[in-house]
Amino acid sequence: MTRINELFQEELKIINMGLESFNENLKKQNVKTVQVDWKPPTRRNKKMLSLLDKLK
Amino acid sequence: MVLKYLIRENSYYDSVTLMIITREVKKIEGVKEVIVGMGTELNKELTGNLNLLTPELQKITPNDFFISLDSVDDNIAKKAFAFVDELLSKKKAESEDYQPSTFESALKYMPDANLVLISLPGKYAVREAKNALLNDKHVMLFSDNVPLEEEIDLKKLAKQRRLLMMGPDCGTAIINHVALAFSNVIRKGPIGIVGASGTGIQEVTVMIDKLGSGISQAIGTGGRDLKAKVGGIMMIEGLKALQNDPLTEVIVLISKPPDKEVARKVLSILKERQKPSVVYFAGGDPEVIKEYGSVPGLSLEDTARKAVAIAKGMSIKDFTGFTVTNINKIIQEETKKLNKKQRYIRGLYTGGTLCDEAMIILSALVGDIYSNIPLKPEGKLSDINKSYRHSLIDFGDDEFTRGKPHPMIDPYVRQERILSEVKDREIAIILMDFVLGFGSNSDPVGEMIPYIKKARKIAAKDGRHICMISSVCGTEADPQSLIGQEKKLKEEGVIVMPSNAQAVRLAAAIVLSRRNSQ
Amino acid sequence: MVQERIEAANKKVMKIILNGQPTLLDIGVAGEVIPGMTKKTILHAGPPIKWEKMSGPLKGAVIGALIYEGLAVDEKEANKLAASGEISYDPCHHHNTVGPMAGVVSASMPVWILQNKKYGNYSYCTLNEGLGKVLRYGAYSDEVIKRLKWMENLLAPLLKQALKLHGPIDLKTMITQALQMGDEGHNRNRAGTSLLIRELAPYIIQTKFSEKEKIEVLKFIDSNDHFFLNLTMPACKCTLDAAKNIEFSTIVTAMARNGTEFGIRVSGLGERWFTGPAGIVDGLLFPGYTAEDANPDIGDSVIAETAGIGGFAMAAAPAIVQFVGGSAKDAVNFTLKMYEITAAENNIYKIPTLDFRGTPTGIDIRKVVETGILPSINTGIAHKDPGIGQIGAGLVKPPMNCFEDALQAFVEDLETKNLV
Amino acid sequence: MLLAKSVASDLIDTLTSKTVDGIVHSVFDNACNIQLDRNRLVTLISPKLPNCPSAIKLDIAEDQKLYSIGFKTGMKSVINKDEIKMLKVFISIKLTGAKVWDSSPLFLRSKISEEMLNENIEKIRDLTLKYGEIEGIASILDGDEVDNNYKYFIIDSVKKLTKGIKYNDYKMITEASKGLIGLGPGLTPAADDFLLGVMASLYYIGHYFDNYLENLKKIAGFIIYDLPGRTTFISEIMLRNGMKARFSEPIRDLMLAVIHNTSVQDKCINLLNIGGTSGSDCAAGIVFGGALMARVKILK
Repeated sequence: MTRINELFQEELKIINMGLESFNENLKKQNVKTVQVDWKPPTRRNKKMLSLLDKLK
Repeated sequence: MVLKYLIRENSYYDSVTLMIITREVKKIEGVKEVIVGMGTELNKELTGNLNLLTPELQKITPNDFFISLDSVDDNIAKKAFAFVDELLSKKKAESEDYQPSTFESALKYMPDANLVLISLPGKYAVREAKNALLNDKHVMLFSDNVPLEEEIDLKKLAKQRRLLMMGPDCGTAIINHVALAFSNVIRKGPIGIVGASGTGIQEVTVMIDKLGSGISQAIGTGGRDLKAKVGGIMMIEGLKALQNDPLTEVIVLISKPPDKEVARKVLSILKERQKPSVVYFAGGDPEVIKEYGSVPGLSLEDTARKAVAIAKGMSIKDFTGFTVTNINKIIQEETKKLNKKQRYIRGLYTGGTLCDEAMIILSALVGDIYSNIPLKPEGKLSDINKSYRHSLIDFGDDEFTRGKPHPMIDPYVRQERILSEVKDREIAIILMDFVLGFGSNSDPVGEMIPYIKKARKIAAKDGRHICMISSVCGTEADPQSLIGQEKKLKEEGVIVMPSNAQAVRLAAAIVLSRRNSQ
Repeated sequence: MVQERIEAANKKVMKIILNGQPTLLDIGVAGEVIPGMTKKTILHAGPPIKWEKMSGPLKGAVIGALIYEGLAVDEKEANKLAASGEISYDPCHHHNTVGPMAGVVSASMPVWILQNKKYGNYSYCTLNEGLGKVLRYGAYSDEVIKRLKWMENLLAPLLKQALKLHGPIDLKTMITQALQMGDEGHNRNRAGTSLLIRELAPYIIQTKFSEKEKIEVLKFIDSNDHFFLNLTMPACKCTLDAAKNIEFSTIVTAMARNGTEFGIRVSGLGERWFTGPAGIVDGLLFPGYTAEDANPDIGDSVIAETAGIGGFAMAAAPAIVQFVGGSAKDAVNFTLKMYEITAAENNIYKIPTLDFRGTPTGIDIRKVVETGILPSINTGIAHKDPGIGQIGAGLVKPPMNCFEDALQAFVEDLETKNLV
Repeated sequence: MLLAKSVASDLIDTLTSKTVDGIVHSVFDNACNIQLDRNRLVTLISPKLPNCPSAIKLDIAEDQKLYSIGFKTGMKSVINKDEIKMLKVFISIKLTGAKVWDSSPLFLRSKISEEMLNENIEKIRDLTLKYGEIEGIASILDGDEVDNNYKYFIIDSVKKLTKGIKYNDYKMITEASKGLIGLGPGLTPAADDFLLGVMASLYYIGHYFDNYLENLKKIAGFIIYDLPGRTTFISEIMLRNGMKARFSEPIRDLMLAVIHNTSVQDKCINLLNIGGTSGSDCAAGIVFGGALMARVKILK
């Protein structure tokens, strides 16, 4: 029983990152879904991204 | 003159907005006349006087809002209405559902999520896909232009964590009967599908549904899974999963012709387990498939028919003909309408795999086919905007879609192309596919009708009849009504065939019968 | 790996914050109980600022305090004294103290005395003067001075006696109840004030003051919905102060603004302030006022958001959302967003409309910078001229550079200890 | 809990302690219409807007948008003379204690001469053409200058209306109004605003010439004779109120200015700024109706 087969038994619950129309279509099919209001990692500048990565 | 109208039942807009609309739309160069107002008797009467009235407008009530617009051509009308929509739908600050800002916070908000659907721009999509896999979530990656090495890393990581990594550039999948991204609504049934091509899966699943059977799962792997470097990682994981899945009785595999080695590896997986399987390698060698005990599909339709036959315990027969009874009568009638110089077929496709299948069938019947995605390098069109002899165009290919929405959503490019195609005196037939389902345009046929009418008028000016043939890839349960879409085409005299393969074969038959009757 | 070190430090900080036991002990005189306070010291809200840089309301409050302390006879004299250099200005935060709006504290003002029973540290805050023309909005008319004197000579001594009779009050429980009665602890304190009156009333009656005086005190508290704010703030302050100076922790332990600058302090960066220009509040102005009248953000009351209530518990106070022009659903969305930048969910402060989920607590500067989401703060809006008072309420966000500068300093710190 | 600043008298008179159901018909930045039944309406308005019949002015900040308070089309509400409660949301509006704005007409004795009256009417014509919006039907004020579709469509009906009123020919009036009600852009179609202006002049200038109120009312009644179904719901209510001589503050103020010769210019500009073309269309009606009454003086 691979983990993919486990998925086939579960109720689909989706995180949608990107086109909102995909999210709306999923809602029309009564699928539990959440739309991520995604923005590029740090909107300001590369410096902050590098600082964050140093702490990772 | 192009008349366009918009009706919003029972809706009210503040009069300042309406005044701005009237004033600004009138200023748009090329707009002849516009009338904006509520559907009162007098307004309708006045609209009639300005011959801006349509049957639909006649039916509205005083509490319905309408705009009727007469402009030089359709682009102007489209521009005007885009402006109007923007003003009318200036979104009030409604509070919809909560939208977390990052993947981590989405996870916190919905910890039991099991699939992440990603359609972000390529260079960010990989980072988020890896993030999802590291959090043990299956992934469907819709975004394209992802470097091959990144795809391989992602698929290796997914395999190691025994997760699905569908994509990149995977537009179609139906998991637990949920249509993801561009997919159709298909009945439940015993057939499980793994496909490396979006519209290929759509055509096969739609055919299965039309034949009264259904599917258990439809897994997409993205177009490059069977390339040598990728080695069919996800195709193999998908096949194993279907083999272990109690609800799947027949397995169908769809792909463009794969790398030889990878084909053997994948077919041997099918060989090991006892479940029967049908394999369509888009023009690949059927013998290799038979060698491994799988049934070769000769077309997408044939693949579906064979899978349904196995599922129903019926005998398996190749199918390369027509299911339409009076097919010969149609061929004769159409041939008669064509003049001597009309010899070529022009295919205008929104689905890549449907275009491939059309080229495979046509090149065997009528000779060289030219395209922006040719089967053989010498078939490449020098200018993709200018067809040559028999030409089939895939408007979904990168060259057409960069920076523009996919043709299945926005028909604009194909609308323009049909008008230029009919100007060519040597063309006999125009082939068009219409793909329904979630993700596609809400009225794909409706969008093309005005252009089909105009195309016919252009040809009729110098006495030419253009034979138009189409197939509609959709099911009754799709958001767009299949019957409604087919009816609109028939009303325009377009011949609607039950499958892409039969539409293409009909085109070939007419062209050949025209050549022979010379 | 440095990440484990940070996570461990943050875990420790959050444990301290969530285990805090803010308790109201007594009332005292600022000059006597607040460490480092002298006759010529004036404490103010927000990070350090010089007299010349101060905005209208803060200057007005300083002038009022100098007159109240008898160090100046009128505005002219007070102005001269204020600029003379004789007066030493310091943030309340540097003296375990917090103050709403201008947050001015001078030596003879009465203050609440709180102790974090779990970790022993103390915190102080003046008593709330009520609405309208008050010192914390920069008013300094005779009426203001008279009220301050009345609070010094009647309100404080009476409440002190009542408190002695009642014994210490567990503020954590009281705040928890208030959050489930429609308060969020910053802009809405009606429930908290009501609970306080109910708790103290029987003991107020037993104090040795005249009938008339007791009635005066009870009426004064009842007339001012924000009376309890001056207890919520020090409660948050002593809760957070226990978690100061934990090495490698990226959790914010203080946020404050002085009407000119917005400042934050981070546990792992000790006493250092990271500041940026104080923002203009986006909100609902009372009739008759426009955005031009608004003073930039001012006050220590944002200590509430730092401790996980106020704007971080907006979902508990839908009535507040009217100020920010949203629906009840928006209130929930505002709070949900804050979970994305905080380290933990509060163990006691729960929100009924979120199925009693703990409020988002402990702002992590790494998450703020990564997500680009800024803490959302509910606050009142002061008129930019001294002495006018509150002209609205709404939402404000700190400048992002506070968190970016703090992150940079944090990484540089680690680099000097060559851990990165 | 929101408070009502003022309530129109015509509305409060029809409300009792018994509650009536209402459904939100439409929501805008500064107004929210709640339909009670077939021909009753409650309009919640921002303090920014002037008072008008069937309106409740909310006690909120000027720039507070009504839709942001949470009103949504289709939302159910319950109304009685004390309170409006929106069922699904937390919002309720307290009516008790709110000031009552009297929407009924203010017929005061006037001391100005007829020339002054005519001068004031002409002033409105000039101001409307100079400052008003002429996308609606206000263009009929200037003879030939501006041409728009509506003008040609309604010119005959307007002529027939003035003739009908002049000769007390009720059949002609009803026919004329059938060619006007519901025509033109806007939530209250332009021709309806025009007719409202005509009725305003009918009443106020009719009263200047001491006409019997019943005669004026009869003419107004025939102007909106077969109103139902001919225009939008909001406009129907507006015209019904006009028929009963109930006009919004800007219209009433302008009419009072015309017959008392006080600040006609400001009051006219104020009216012209209302809505998209509504103010100008109404002003056009006032001019037409005013000029007619000044000529006819006493109706038979």
